[in-house]
Amino acid sequence: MADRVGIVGVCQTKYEPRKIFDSYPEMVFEVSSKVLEENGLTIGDMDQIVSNSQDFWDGRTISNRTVSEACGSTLKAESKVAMDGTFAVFYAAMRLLSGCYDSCLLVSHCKMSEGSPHLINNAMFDPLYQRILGFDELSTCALQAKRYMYKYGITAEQCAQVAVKNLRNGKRNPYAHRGMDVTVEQVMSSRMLANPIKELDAYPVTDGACALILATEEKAKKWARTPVWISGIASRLDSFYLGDRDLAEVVSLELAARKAYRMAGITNPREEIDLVELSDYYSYQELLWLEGMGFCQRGGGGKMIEQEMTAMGGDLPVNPSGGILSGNPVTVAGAVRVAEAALQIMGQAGQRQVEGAKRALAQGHCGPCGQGQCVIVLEKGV
Amino acid sequence: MARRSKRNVAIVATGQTDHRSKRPDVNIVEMINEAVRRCLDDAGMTIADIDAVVIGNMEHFEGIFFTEMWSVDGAGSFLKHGMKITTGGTTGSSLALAGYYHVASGLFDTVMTIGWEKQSEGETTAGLIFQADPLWERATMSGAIGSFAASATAYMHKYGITEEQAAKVAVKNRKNALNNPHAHLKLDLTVEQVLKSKMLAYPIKMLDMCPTSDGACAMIFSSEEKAKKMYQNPAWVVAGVTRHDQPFGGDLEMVMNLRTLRSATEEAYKIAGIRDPLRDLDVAELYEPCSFAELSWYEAAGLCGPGEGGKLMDSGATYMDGELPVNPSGGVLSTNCIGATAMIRVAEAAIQVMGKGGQRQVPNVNRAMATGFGGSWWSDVMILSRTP
Amino acid sequence: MSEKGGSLLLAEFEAKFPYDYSAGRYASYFLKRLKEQKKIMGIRCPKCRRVFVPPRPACGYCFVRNTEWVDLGDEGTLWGFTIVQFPFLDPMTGEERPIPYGYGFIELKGAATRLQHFVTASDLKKLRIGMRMKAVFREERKGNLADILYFKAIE
Amino acid sequence: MDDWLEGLEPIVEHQDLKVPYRYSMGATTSQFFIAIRDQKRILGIKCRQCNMVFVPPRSTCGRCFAPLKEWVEVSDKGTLQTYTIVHYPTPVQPVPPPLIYGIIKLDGADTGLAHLISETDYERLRVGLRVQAVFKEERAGNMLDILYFKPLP
Repeated sequence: MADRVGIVGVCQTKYEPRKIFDSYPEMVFEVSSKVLEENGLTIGDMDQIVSNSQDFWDGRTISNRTVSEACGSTLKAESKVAMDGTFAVFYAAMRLLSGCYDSCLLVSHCKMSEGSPHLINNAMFDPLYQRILGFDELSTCALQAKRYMYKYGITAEQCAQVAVKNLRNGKRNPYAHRGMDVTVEQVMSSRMLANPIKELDAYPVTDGACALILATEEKAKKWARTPVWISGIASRLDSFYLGDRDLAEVVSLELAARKAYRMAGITNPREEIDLVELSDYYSYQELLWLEGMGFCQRGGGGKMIEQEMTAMGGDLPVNPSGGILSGNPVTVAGAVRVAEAALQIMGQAGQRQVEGAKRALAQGHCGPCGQGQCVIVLEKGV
Repeated sequence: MARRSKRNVAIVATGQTDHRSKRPDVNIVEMINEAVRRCLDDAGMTIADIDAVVIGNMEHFEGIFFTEMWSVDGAGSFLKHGMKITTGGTTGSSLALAGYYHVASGLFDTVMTIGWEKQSEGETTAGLIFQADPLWERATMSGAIGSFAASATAYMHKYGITEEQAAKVAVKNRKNALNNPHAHLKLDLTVEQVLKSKMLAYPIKMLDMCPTSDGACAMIFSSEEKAKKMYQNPAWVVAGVTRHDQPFGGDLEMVMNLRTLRSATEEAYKIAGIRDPLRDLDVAELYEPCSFAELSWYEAAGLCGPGEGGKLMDSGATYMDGELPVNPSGGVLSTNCIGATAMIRVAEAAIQVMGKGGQRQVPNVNRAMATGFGGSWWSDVMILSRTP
Repeated sequence: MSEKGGSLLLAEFEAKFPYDYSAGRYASYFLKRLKEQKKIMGIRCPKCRRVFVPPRPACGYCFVRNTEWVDLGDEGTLWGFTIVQFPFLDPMTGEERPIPYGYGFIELKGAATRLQHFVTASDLKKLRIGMRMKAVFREERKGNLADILYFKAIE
Repeated sequence: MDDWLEGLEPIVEHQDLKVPYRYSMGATTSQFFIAIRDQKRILGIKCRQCNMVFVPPRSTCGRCFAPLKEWVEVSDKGTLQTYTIVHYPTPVQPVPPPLIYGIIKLDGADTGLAHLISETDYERLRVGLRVQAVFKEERAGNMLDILYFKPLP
C-alpha cells in the first residue's frame, strides 16, 4: 500500500452473557472514552467516527442513532458499516487514505442477549426461497461443516481440538466471556445442536463493545508508542444461496487473502505471519478459514490442529485471545480480531502475548456460511 | 475538519428505476438489478469494469437482515469487494460518500453505489417507529410525520412561516417532477389543493408530505485517470461532508433549525470555495422530507437568513427559472424510496452537471449541491463540479 | 399466495421480533424516582453544565460522564406539538394506534433539552405553543415513561 | 461509585415488534413456484455463457451478469451434497425438531437446493444419498409445496 493507516489504540469491554445494567450508550461510552483517555487524546482529536452495529440485533432501525452521544458524533462526521467489524475497519482505513480525514474513532457494539438469535438469524435468509424453511446461522453452518468434513476427511475430533485450544486460550484473556480447560471428549459429548456442531463447538451468546483509534501515518506516528500499520486489506463476497457454492471451499476468502498478501508483499504466509486472529463462530471454521487463507492446502486444516501448530507456542498461534468461541458478540467479533491482533503487535497482550509478534492477520466474515470475507494484515514498523 | 480528497474522483454515470408506489412485477434483487443495468448502460460499461459495490437500505422496512448478501447476483458484486452502509434517511448519501472515499483511497478505480427501498413490502410507519428510542420515543412516535409536524409548528410560531409558503414548495416540486421520467408523483397542483388536502398531523397535510415509493438508484464513481479517458463531461466531487447530532429529537430544533445542515454546508462551501451559495451554485437537490423542511433547509444551507425561507420561496428564486433552482427532479416530495432517496439527490445533481437532465436540465450548470437528511436530524452534503 | 390466478406471486410473513432492552443505569434511576416520588430528573454535565432529559451517560458536547442529578419539577412550556390524525400500524401492538392524539416537546425549567411526550388540554384544539404544561402521573406507577400519562395544559 | 447507583435495580423494557411483510416474487421466481404448484415440475434456469443451470432460478447470472430467460426442467430426484440434523427448537422451523436439512443437487441442475429431508433413519443419511421430492397435496406457491426430500429406495 502506498499510504499507511495506523492503529493507535484499542479498547474492549469485558464480554458477558447479559449486560443487564448497560444500555447501548453506556456500553459504548465505556470503550470510546477509555480508548481516548488511555492514549492521551480527546474527542476533539478525532475527525470522524465510524460506527459498526446491526439494526436487527439492536432492535432499532438506524442503530447508530442510539449511540451518537456515546461515540462523540455530535456535529461530527459519522457513518455506520452494517457488517462484520473487519469491514468497518476497512471503511475507516479508506476514509483515512482518501486524505479527507486524519483520524478516526471506530466503535462496534452488539448485545446478543436482547433479541432472539434464532429469529434474527432466520431474517438473514431471503424471503422467497430459504427463509420459510426455518434456516438460521447455526443450522446452515452445520451444513457447511458436514460438507467440509465429508469432502476432506476432517474429523469431529479435529474440530473439537479447536474448541479445546481456543477455550484454553480464553482463560488468559481478561475480556473473554469464558475460558476453560475442556477435553476433546467433553466437547464431543456436549449437547448436540445440529450435527456435527455441538454446544462446545459453538460460540456463546454474549454482549460487548470494542473501540479502535485509527489515524493517518503522520498522526499515528505522533500519537502511538507502537503504531500498528495496516499493510494489506481486502474483502470479497461469494454467492448467496446455500447451494450455489461448494460449502467446503471458501473462494471469497482465498481471493481476499491473496489480494491482502499482495498488498503487504507477503509471498509465503505460513513463514511471514506470526499469528492469526480469525472468526471462529464454530470450531470447524478455524480449520476451513486457515485453508482459505493459504496456511495449508485445501483439506489440510485438520493436520494443523492435530500437530499443534496453531496452539500458543506453536509455529502459528491462532486466536491467542480465545477467539469467538471464548465469546465475542457478532459484528463486534471482527473489530475484536483486529484489536487483538493489534495488541499482539504492540506487545500489550498480557498473558496471551505471542513473543516477538511483528506481523498478524485478522479475518472476519458475515453472511450465511462465510459468504463475505475480509482479511487484514497488520504489522509493526517504524 | 474534513478536506478535499487527495485524488480526484468523478461521478461518471447514474441509473434509476422508474419509481412507483408499488413494483409487484419485480422482487427486491430484480429491482436493484434494473437500476444497476441502467447505470452500466449510462456508463457504457459492463459489470466486469466495476471493482466494488457499496449498497444500503433500511433493513427493517423490508424485514430482511442481509440485503447486501442476498443481492449479490443482481447488484453484480459476485467475488468483488462489497459493503453495506446504513444510516437511515441519509443512507443514500452515506453510500455516495462511501463511493467517493472508496475511489479517493486509491484502493479502487471504479466503484458502484446502490441505494434502494421497496416500501410496499413492509409498513413504513412501523419501520420508522423502530427507529425511535424504545424507552423514550416509541409510544408517542408516529413515523416521520409527527416529529416534522411538532417542530414545524415551532418553526411557524417563531418566524411566521405560513402554510401557504410550505404549500408552494409542494406545488413547485411536483410540477418539476413532470419533467422527470423517473419521478413517482408528477402532479400539476395549486396551492389551494395542497392546503385542502387531508390533514395528517397539523400543520402537515397529505400533499405536504413525501410519498412512499419502490425504487433503486445506482451510481458509478471513477478515478481521475479513468474518468478523463472515457468521459467528456463527468461530475467531479469537490466536497463531501457529514454531520450527525445528539440522540433525541428533543435535543434539537428539528424542522425549525437543522444545525447539522448549517454546519455541513459551511464546511462544504469552504472546501469548494463557495462564498455565496445562492449565486455560486447553479442548482441544488435538497432532501426535503416535507414541504416545511425545504423552507427551513434554505436557511440552514445559507441560501437566506434565519426565518427567511418563506420569503425566499415567495421570491421565486428556487423555481426552475430562478436564481438557484432547487429540486428540478421533483425532490423527495415526488419520490421517496428511502434508502435510495438521498442517493437520488446526488445522482440528480450529477445529471445536471453532466448535462444529461433532458427536460429537467438547468442550463449551464457548473456547480451543483446535493444534501441527504435522516437519522437523528443528520445531514450529508456533496458538491459536484464540471471541473475537478 | 397468488394474486388470483396471476403470474406474479407474493411471499407473506408475519414478523414478530421480541427484544429485552436494558434501560441502563441512567434511565433506571430516572424511572425509579418517577415511580417512587413522581419526580422528573435531568442529569447535568459536570463540564458545560447542560442538563439533559432524557438522562444519558455522557454529554455529547464535552464527552465526559454525566454525574449530577437535577430535579426538573413537573411543569414546563410547550415548545412544539402536533395532533396525529392519520391511522397507522403500531408495531408494538400489531394493531392500529388510536387517533387522534397530541404529542409535543416540553421545555422543563432548567433543562437544556426538551422532553417528548403526549400533550393534551381540555380540548386538543386549545393547544398553543408557549402554553404552560403540567405532568399528570399515573396512579399505579410501574417504572416506565407511561407513569407520566401526559402533559396537560394549565388553562 | 456514585451514590445514586447504590441498590439501583436495572430496568428492562420488553417489546414485541410485529410487522406484516408482503414480498413480491417477481416473474422468474413466480414461474418456478407456479410450475411446482400446478404441475409438480421443478424448473431451473440456464446461463448459456456459463453453461450452468441454476436451481433455485434467478433472473440474472451472478457470475457473468447475463439476463437469464432459458427455462430447463430438472428432475425431482437428486443427490445429497450435505445435511444436518437440527436438535434445538426455534419459533420459525416448519416442522418440530429433530429435523433434517440438506442441500440437494437435482439431476440436471448445477447448483444445490437447500431443503428438508425426511422419511429416513439417521443411519441412512450420507453425502451422496439419492433423494426425491415429496410434494404437498394442497400447494400454495411457495417452497413448502415441496414437503421434503426422501431417500430413494
